[in-house]
Amino acid sequence: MDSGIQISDILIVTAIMFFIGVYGFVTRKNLIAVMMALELIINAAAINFIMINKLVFKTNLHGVFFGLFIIAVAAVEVAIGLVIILNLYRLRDSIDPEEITTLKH
Amino acid sequence: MDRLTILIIIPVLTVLALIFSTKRKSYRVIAAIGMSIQTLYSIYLLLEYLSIRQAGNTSEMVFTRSIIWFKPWNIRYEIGVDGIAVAMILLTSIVTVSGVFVSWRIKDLPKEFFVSLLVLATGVFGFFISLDLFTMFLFYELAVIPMYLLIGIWGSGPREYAAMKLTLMLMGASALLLVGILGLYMHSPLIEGQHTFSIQAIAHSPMALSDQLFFFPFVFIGFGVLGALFPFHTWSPDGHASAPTAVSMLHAGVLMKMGGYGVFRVALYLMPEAAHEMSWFFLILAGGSIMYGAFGALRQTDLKYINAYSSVSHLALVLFALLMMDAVSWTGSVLQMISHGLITALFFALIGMIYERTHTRDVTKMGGLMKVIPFIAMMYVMVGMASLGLPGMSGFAAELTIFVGAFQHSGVLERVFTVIAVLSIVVTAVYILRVVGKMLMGPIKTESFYHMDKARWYEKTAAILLLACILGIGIFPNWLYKLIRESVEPMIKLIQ
Amino acid sequence: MTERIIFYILAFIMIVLSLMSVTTTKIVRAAIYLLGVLMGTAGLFFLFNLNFLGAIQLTVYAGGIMVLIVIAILLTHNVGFGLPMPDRRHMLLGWFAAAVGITVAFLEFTRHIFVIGTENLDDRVAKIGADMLHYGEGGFVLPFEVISILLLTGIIAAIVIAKGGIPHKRPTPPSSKQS
Amino acid sequence: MNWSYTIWIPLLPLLSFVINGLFYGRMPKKMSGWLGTSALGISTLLSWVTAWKYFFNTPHQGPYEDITAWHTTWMHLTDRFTIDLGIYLDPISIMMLIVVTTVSFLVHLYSIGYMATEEGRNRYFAWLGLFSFSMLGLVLAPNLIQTYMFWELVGVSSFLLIGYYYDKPSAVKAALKAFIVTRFADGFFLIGILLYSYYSGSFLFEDINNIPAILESNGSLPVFMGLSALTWGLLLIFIGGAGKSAMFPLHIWLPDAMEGPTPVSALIHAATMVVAGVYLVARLFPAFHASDHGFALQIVAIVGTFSSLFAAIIAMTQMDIKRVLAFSTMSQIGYMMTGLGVSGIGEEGLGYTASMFHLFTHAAFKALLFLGAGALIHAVHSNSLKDMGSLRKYMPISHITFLIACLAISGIPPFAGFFSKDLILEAAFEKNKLIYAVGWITAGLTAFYMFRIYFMAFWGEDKVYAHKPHDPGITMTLPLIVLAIASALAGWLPFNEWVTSNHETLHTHFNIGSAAASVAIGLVGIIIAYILYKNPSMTPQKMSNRLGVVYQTVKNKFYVDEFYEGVTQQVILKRIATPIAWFDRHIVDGTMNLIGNTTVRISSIIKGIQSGDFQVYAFGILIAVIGLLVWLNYFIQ
Repeated sequence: MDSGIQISDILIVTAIMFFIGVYGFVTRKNLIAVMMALELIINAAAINFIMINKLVFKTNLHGVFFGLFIIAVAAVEVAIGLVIILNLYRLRDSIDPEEITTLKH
Repeated sequence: MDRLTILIIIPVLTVLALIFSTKRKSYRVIAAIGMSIQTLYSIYLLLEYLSIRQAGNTSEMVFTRSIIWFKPWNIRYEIGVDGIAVAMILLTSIVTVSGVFVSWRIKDLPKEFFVSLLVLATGVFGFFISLDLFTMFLFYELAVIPMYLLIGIWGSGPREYAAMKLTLMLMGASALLLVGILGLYMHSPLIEGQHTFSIQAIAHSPMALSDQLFFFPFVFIGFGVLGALFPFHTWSPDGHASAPTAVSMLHAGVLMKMGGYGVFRVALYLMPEAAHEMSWFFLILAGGSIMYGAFGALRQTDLKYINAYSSVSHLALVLFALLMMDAVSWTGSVLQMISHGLITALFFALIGMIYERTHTRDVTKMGGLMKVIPFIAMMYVMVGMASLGLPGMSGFAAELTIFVGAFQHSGVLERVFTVIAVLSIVVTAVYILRVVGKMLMGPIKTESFYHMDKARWYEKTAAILLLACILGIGIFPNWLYKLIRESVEPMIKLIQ
Repeated sequence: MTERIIFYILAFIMIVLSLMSVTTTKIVRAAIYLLGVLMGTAGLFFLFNLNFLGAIQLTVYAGGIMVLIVIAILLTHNVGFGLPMPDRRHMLLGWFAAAVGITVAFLEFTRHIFVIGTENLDDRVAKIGADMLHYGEGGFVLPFEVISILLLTGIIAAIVIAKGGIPHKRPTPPSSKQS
Repeated sequence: MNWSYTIWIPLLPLLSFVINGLFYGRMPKKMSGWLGTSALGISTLLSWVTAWKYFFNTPHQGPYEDITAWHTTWMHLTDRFTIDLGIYLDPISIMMLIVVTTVSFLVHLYSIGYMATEEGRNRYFAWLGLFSFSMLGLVLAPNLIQTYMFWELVGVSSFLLIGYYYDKPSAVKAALKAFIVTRFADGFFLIGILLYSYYSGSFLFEDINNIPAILESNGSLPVFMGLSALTWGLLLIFIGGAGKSAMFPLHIWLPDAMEGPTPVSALIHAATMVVAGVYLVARLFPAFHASDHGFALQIVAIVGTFSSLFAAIIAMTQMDIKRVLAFSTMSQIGYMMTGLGVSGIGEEGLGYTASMFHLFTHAAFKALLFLGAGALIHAVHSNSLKDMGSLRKYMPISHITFLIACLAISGIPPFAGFFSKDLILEAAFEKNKLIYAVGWITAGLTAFYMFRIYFMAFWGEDKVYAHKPHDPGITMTLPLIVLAIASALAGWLPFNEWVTSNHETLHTHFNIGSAAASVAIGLVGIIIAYILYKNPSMTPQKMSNRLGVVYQTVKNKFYVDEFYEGVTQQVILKRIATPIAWFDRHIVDGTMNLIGNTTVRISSIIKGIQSGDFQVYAFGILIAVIGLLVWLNYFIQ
């Protein structure tokens, strides 16, 4: 199948997605929104794995499997992350990342 | 149990006894007893040493013992003494015991105070008996750490600042020192495939000149900071001013001598060629700060500051004499360390006593103390005279030896700074007498001064003990001179 | 050619939606935009005949994860909650960093010459399934097991964390205290 | 012959010091004085015995021998530099022994009466003992270091005694001044000793005075500004001597030292300590004489002559009786220095003998003057001549003894001063006419100012006294009488047989012309004083008004004190010490603090990075990753 779509086109698109996600990750003032930005990043990475497998290295299915695993891990991550956020919310009434600065201690 | 380890064990046992005792009144008694035993033991050690020498033992160090305690780096608990170390040990024990007496009436946390004081003393004793660079360094650090607590907790004035400054500067110095010591270690001769920290071993096969030139400044400045080498002396006025009396005594009396002793035993002895090569620079620093310290003292009004600057001046004289690198000067330098140790300890003790009564250390606010506290005032006059080098007191014997030794060098630089050093005694006289005139003589300025306690027995004990030593050395200096000289001789022979 | 056009359209939609997702001030809208991105991704997979992956993407991501997120939003916010805008300095810095990153990536991807494999990729679902459970060469049974365990522990952890919270509130530590 | 008993001569006063010092406050008040007096009495006795044995009872041909009576090693620095403590007997040390012990004994005795009402008598007698010990140690020293040691000790005892009334600010100031000025000179003294001994290789006087041997062992000596190192050493040593002997320009402490109790002034600042400088030059006389053809000796002569004239001029204007005497002391010591300065060795050593002779007679009559002045002060409770007058009516013994002393110092035969002063002038006449002329004028001035105070105190108008003045008790009058006898008769001693530069008898010829000249000018001085001060008149007042500025300058001691004050206050304290203190606090310490503060500041900046905000961390990671990417791609080959 020769669709004419270049691998570099896909990679550029995912790179843009990735960095938009990064932007969201560092600027959002809400933990859930941060989480969503994180999903963007993960998603972009997963697309890269799969597409490179599909278009460039065609001997086996490693990229696809990685994509699958990423999706699975992302699910776990979101589940646990959200639970943590909920707990935080219960404890502190806030999910502003700027107020969660316990890390510096 | 060998003879020297007892010197460490006695203070440690005293500390343990202090920790387990519960009665408030008994702390000082325990400390005093422990340190008195230590003093007596030091005297015994001196006699033992003399008798061994009398018997014809001419080895450089006696009572040696070497136990390895860290195999991979060949670090040893290597101990031994020569005449210089014996003299320093005696000085330390005398200053410590009088320090304990001076702190007889300490109010806050007496137990912790005496524990810290004795830990400090332990470090000093360990330092003077060590022959292994690393062990020596370890004891040095052991002495510096309690100093921080002692000043920070029991001090006066801006004590946190002073304690911090003192500790940080000394720690910075010990960082330099560590570099130097490791350098010495890395270039030390291989014994059975291992480098060594042993001073004796390194001294007998010193490293190449180029390496010496690199490591000498580290060690010299590292110890020099402790010996108040210009421009690293500024911890001393602030530190002394804030420290409690006994700590000032120990610090100026003993701890600062560790700097001189270290310069002498490590920097100059182990790296003599570099010392010859670079002595001109340090000579200018030390020689200049003799006058500098004296003039600095001239303008101070706080008794402790005056004394601290005077210490800067006198210790610069020690370093100056050490840099002359000959037997007479070195002996004079050690004599000066001992003499200054006693004198300055007595000074600080008296300042503490005066401060307790007048609640000020400002010279300009006092006057006529001779009338109300004649004992303390007369003691102050005497020790002042000792400090300005009055014959019959230890200061004169030491300074004269240094001057005679230094004058045998005919180089222009040495000449000039020797002359400056001699003239510094004039300035010394001025600042000492200024205090005597303002504080002790003249009319009584404040009404409350009329009602002052006379000196108490423990204060008298401390002061008389120290003054007796000062006078003893001043009137009969020859035995001490001989004791030191005999130990300096082989060192000088080795490095030339 | 059509595929290319479709790809570009998809790509455009994905980029725009992700952009809107990180900039919108309404959190629910952000979620919806994200959903769009994820579905676009699934579309991409379908475009390349990766039907199984597309399906997984739709079910797990667009379905499961998004539902979780929406529920979390519902639990923590009232609907219509306005997200605070990031302050200007952060925004500029963020954009700048993102732009630099995109530029670097762009230069890199256009410069690099990809060596395209010539053989055909066997990407049948059956093959994926077989490889997944295969323990010989090219088999992924071990990572599969690991992921399974991870999922299990994740679920248990989620339950424990969600349930074990202590009801009483800790006073917030004073934020002014240094170190 | 066994001389070792001489060790007790200095030790007895030391014992008195130690006992008085240790049992300060516990001893009965009266005991301390008698203890000191008896200790000194025994010492005096021993000294006289020693002198008798040395000069009359030792069989000797030719010169008197130098005897080291006792010595011990104090410090064995090197084999070359061994510092001994010892007792060295030769004619001048024995002469000084006599002077010191006798005057000290008499002053002790006198003090029992004089200090009878003082509270701190124990302290006073302790310090007097310390001083006597130190002074004896000084005169008996066999080497320069011992000289220096005891030199310092006499300085300290002088300091303590001047500051005896320590609650009086002026006394404290005077004590400090005395100590610091002499200490300043001693700094040079010590450098001189070190410099000289570096070449001589020994501290012993025998080696130091042996210039040919030094020259031989050193080859060529370094020359600096045309003078050899030895001469420089001697000049530096002379600075020390000039400091202690209050020679111009280091004399400023002596007048102020009169704040001390009067017997102390008699002992320390008239008879013994202040002549230590003269004694030192005499000790090193062969060295002074031989080095660079006696250049240093010329300096001694010039300084001595100038000081004697300078002091005599000031003495004429002072109103404080003790200050007049102080300047007179300075002037007379200037004479002694002149005598040494113009002297040669051997048969030309007239000046040396004359100088020592004058030292001896001066000790007698100046101690007498001070003790007499003490009696006056004791009687009228004031130092000022304005408060005295017609005292001859009340105090006959004091009057007669004082008159004898005045005649002695004015050089009127047959009193002691005539012989010694005349010898000095004679020696100067042979050597240098200008020095002779100055000395001759000074002799006239001396007579004038001495009789000025004599007439003002004992004649003049009758003042109204609160308490009727009277002669003091026996302990005070006895020393006066003894000293008066000495002042009257000491001139007849055959000094030229005993104390000479080469220890052999010097043949002197009595020069009638010179003697007549000096007696004449002395009489002129006395007559002028008689005219001006015998009867109360306004003439002196008018004369001083006429002189105006000149008079004021002289009265203010040529503003030398003000000059020193300016130098120490303005230059040393303000221009040197203050900037150094400032520099230390602000630059040196400031640098240290700056290092500390910079560390803290940097750490607080770094601390800000670890804000705990994970987004910031993420941003950091992002930057790092991008940076890494760029670096790997574009900067690594």
